[in-house]
Amino acid sequence: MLATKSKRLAFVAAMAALFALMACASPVSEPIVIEVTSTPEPMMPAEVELVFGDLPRDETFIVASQAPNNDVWDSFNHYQAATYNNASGYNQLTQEMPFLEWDGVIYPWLAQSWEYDGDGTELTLTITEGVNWNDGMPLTIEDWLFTLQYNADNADKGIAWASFLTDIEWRAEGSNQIVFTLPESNFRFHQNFIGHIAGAWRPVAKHVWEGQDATTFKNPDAIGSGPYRLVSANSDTRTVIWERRDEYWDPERLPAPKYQVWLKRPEADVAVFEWEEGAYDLGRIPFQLMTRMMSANAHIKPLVHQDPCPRGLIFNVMNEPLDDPLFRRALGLLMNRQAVANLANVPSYVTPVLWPNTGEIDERFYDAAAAEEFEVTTFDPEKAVQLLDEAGYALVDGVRLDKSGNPISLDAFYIDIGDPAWTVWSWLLAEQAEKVGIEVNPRLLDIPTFFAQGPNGEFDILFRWFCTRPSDPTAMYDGLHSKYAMPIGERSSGIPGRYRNPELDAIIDQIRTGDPASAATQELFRQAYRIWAEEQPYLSLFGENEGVAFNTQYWTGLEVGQPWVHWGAHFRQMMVWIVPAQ
Amino acid sequence: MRDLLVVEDLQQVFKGRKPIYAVDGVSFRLPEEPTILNLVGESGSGKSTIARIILALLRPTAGHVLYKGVDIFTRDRKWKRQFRAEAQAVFQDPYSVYNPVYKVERVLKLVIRKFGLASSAAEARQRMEESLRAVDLRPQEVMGRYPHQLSGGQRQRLMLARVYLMRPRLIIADEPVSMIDAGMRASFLNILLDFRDTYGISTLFITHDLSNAMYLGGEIIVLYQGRIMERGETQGVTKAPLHPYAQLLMSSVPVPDPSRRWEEDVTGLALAEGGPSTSSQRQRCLFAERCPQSMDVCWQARPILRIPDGADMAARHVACYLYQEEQKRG
Amino acid sequence: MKNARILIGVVMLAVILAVALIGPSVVDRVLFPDESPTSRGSYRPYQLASTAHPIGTDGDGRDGLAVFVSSITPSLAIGLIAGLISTSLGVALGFFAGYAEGRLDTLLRILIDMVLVIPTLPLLLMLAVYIERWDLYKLALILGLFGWAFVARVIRPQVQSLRERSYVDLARLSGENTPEIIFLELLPPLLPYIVYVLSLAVVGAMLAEAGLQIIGLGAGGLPTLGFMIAKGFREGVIGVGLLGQMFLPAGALIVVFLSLNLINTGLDQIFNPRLQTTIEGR
Amino acid sequence: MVAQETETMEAAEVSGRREAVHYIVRRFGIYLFTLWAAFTVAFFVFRMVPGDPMTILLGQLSRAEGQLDPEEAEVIIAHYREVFGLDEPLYKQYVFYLGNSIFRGLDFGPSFVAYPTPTRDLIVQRLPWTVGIFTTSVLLAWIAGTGLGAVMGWLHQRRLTGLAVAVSTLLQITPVYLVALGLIIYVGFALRWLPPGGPYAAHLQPTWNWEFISSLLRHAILPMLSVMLTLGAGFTLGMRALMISVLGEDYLTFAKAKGVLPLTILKDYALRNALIPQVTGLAIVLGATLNGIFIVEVLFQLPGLGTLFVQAMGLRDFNTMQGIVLFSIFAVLTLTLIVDLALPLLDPRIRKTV
Repeated sequence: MLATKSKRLAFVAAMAALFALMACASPVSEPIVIEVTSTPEPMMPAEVELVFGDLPRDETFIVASQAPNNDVWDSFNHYQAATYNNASGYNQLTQEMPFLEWDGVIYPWLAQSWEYDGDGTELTLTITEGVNWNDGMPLTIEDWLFTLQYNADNADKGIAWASFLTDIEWRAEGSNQIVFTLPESNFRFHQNFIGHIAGAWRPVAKHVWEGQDATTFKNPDAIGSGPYRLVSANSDTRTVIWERRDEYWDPERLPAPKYQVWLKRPEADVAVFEWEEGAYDLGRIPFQLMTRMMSANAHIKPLVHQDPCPRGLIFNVMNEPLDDPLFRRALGLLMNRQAVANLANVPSYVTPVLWPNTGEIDERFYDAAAAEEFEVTTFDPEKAVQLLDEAGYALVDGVRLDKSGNPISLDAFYIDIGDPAWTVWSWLLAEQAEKVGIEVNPRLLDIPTFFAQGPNGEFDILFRWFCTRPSDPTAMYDGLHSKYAMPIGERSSGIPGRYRNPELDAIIDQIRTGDPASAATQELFRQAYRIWAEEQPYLSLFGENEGVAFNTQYWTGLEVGQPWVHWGAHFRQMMVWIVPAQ
Repeated sequence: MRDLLVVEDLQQVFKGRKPIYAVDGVSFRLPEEPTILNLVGESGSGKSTIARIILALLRPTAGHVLYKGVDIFTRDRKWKRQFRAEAQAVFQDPYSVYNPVYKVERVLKLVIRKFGLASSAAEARQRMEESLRAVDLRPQEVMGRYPHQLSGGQRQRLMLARVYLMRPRLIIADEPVSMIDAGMRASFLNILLDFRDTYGISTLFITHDLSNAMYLGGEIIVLYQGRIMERGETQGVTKAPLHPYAQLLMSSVPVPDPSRRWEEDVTGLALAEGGPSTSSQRQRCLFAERCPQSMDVCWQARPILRIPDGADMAARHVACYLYQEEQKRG
Repeated sequence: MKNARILIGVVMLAVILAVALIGPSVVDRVLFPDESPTSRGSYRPYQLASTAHPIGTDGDGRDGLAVFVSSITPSLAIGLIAGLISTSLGVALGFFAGYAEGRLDTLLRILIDMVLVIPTLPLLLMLAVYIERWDLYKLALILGLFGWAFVARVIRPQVQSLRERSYVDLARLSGENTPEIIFLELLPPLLPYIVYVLSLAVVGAMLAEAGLQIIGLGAGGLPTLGFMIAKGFREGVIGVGLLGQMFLPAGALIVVFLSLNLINTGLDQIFNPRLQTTIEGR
Repeated sequence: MVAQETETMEAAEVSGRREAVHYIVRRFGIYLFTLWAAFTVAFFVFRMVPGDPMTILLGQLSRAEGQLDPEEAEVIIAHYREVFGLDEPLYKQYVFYLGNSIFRGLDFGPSFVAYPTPTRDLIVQRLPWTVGIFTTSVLLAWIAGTGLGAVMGWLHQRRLTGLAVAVSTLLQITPVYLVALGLIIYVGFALRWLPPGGPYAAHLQPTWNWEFISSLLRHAILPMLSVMLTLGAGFTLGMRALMISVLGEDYLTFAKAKGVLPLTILKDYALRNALIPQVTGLAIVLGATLNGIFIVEVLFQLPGLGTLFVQAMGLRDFNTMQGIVLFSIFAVLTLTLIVDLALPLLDPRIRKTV
């Protein structure tokens, strides 16, 4: 009995010790906290360590961002495709090339302008002088040349802005010009690294990146050119704090907030209460919640902008009967676009094109007559029935049969990002299709599956957003090129509907190298549009508005109607307008 | 003359981290004429294992069991069915022998159905009642009841009623009286004797309780750690045991009175799990370490079971060097 | 006391079942005689509670109450089908393992323990993604396939202890073959226990389904109570002020669980008071 | 029956030590085998999921960056496929992965959710959160539940106990995520007593000052409470049932009759006998609790393994997913092993039956 008792005691003690050990090992994790310690030479006196709570609220601009799952809070490497730098502020508070926006205006920044020679084989890029890095070091042509070489050297490592340098030569001209020599005439070369909506090519500091592995270097101090420097980053709370640097090279465009705090708020519900208390200044939040926030806090107002990426449907033309343009057009006629647009969080609109526009359709690339003739935005079930009957899709016992006599059944894939319009279209289509005897199965996929099945062509109908460059819808047609019509199961990097059309291929090949400003290229665009409208390999559904919440209690200056989208990398341009509320 | 049951060199080893020799080279036979054979031994001596093997519920590691000259583990289904009808059992625990969800008479109905003992429902009922009465049970008190509603003695006698109903040639009774009241024991044992005399049923009676064996008479086999130590007429063995182990057993039984219970493990030395676990370790007398008269030879080789030297006890066999003159001298 | 438990449980379950079965048609015919309240886009989304929409409308522009009442049946169906699948699998395997001897039994026991110990959530999440074209039955099947280990684990020792009883030997001596022994001798005494395990499995499956939905990786678009809760949480219905769309489905789930639990413990006390401890310890 | 039991006891006595060693070795063998099998299952099962990290990456890029040049996309994909070893045949990936996991200190490869941080570092960084909540809440729930259950079992005829049983039953059947949601909504939003999510206030840095610690504690209360309430209710009811059944045993009646003090009975007889099944119960709930804690983490936005797993799942980050699954299997298996090995110490009777 005694022996058992002592054994028992030993056991209890052992268990207690084990738990104690585990408990001790775990009070708080060691988060990734970056405290910037390296003080560059020409900087201001050593700062007191700042934490969010000590920051004066009226000098701090707080952005509640949302981020996808690969939100990285300790790596500021914009080369890495796997590193998403939008949530930390790194992409917004450091700078890029000259900027060409969707309204066609060039905003000079780190570079001033570019110029092609007469035959499009040489491009001269003029960079801005007197620029410095946010650690105080000067940004010179040496950095630009280093960056170009660095990109080229790492071309096989899958880093961004590398592949466009293949077969290209470059040289410096004086202290502010770089001349690129192209192997053949190309008036679109600059767009590969300058003309992005966001994420254009940007230089890296030679003294930071030299000798570093582009795939694993974390750029822990977030060195780049911009008006802010990194104070701290916390991976637990997903909070990054930035401080304005007053020795910034462009004092005219020095933003007003002394501090910026970027943090991730994954659950909108939680954020609502914090918003109401004035915890944030800018951020995306579902519109239905914004309404509530606005009634609780009068300072909050919505900034509504058009999302530059309209939404549409892709048909897989490898699957019968979607190979038939008439059938595709009939489906288009069954789609009540206006009803879908009305359901979106912020009232959205129906658009006959699938490229970014400023509300007005850019007539230079658009054929209104074709849109009219092929009814690219019309909801007309009766006309759809008529088309189906004419095309030979018989209705037997309320079920419509394809040409081999099988009942038609289509899978319609979509993802849910919390916006009703993204999910409801399929149900509305299914409802209408059922009335004409076609079975459409709406299927909600999780995002990874969606991205896997889409490019592999494993779908009948796919909902997607379509993004292309401003003032240049090339990509909308380029993706339809036959070279992207892979067999099903193989990944297609174009628009994954497996569409083939030699006539369109020929047009695309010409468009790809033509100057979009020239009349000849614009005529080609209109031809391409007509082919698209008649064939409808994908459908245009609607363009969406997006709302971000802006708290005017401490800061104002952001207005609806300003040319930038109020989130993401565009914030870089908007920042200069922000002024203190008092 | 053909024997009813022949057990030949039976061996049962349970494999495990430490092999257990439950039965180790046991041979015996039951003659054609009705007899009672007592299998006695302490717990762990392998007697229940032998019972399960003879009932074909357990396949032995080695050795044979021949029933009427046929190996009971034959593949012949028809023969096996016949064997089931002729060799039956009465188990130790009269409660767990009943499925608690069924009424008790199911044990009777089942055999009637399975072995086609009645051609009509009425006949079945009549035969059931008859068998109940044969074991001194009143049908109206038993039928339609659930097992927990009967007493231990009633339940055990119902088992006998089942046997009566089946009229087997052989009953293997594995500790049938160890869990019933002392008062009921004698009447239970009487029924077994009656079965032998009236219906010609042989009984293999397995017990750790010598007093039961004495009451029943017949032959006796004394088992120790899966081996036979001594064998002979019950009368003779119990009166004058030869093997030291048998002597130890007998000394603990005061009087041959079935109403008194032989205190279990009086020897206080019951060995579990069949003793030494390798066959080489078992090449000796397994009782040696407990034997007051052990000799060197006991530790060196296994004594064979044979008629003791210099004795005129013809029916007696014993596995002990004390009765083997040449060994004793050498 | 015992009967009171069962009574309360049965009444609660009956209420839920009534709402599930009659509710949709009542809502359709009485509240919305002219419309289809669960058709997406029927109304303006996120309307607050009003007489027209007693718990408001959801983000897809459907009537919340109509969505709620029509979500109960799929939830219950998933639980029941998955529970039946996992129970029958688990009972079969538990019997097999309990009846098998030696190595096979050891192997099965290791298998059961292994499956039991693998955190099911990640695997469920993964399967939730893997399955093409979700429907109720597939989800139920998947959940059922994950629940068997627990059932097998509790059934196996029961079978083992039963087969040690002499009545199994006696049945064999009485001429019963193995299937007869399993189905006539071993299964009947365990039936009340199996029913008990079944209801645990039903609750487990409903719980898992809702849990999957709530962390956002459930079966796409399947109209269950879990999906309603998950969708409400994601879209911030509490923030909007649509409390009913969160509390009604959550409450319904709890009521189902509670009623099954009450019936269970009640039945359990009647049939087998000794077994209770082994289960509740879980 | 009696004879059998005697056999068992005797056996345990005789073969004692060697038996124990055998048992431990055998149990450890099973443990290693299970670990390996789970590893293998996890590996192949995850690779069967549709979608691979690369296509997701491309999808994100094309959204964030506008149109992505198809040729550039190919280079990016090829590079990452190589980095993540996705271009190798499956069996090679398996061997490589197994080798790395064992011989290179649990090197699960790079993560994709936080590229280029290695998966191991990521798990190590998130682990304390999960382990912290897990151990603390399980332990507290077990202690509180056992204690409360013992009292409720002891006083099982009191009316107040009936109410407590009803409440516990309600809590026990309520899934942990509903309790969590309820707490978030009611305590977090409606009453606003405690923060409804996050590890600690966003403006703080982890330093050992009172402000930080109090913030940490305030944020920890709700998540831990939700686990403890459901788990603790289970333990309470289990312990109560055990107590009642133990109290009904003959020897307790005997002890009472002999005039042993009630408290002594509680302490020396009832508690001791009820504790063993209660410890076994603890081992059984470990796996399920881990599931629950993953969900709670997601709901409360705690930077633990559960949140990490959901993130990784969203990106098909195989390395991270496998790492987490392996870790949780390892943790649950190891804890079960410890309990299994320790139980015979508590009660020699179990030695034979396990």
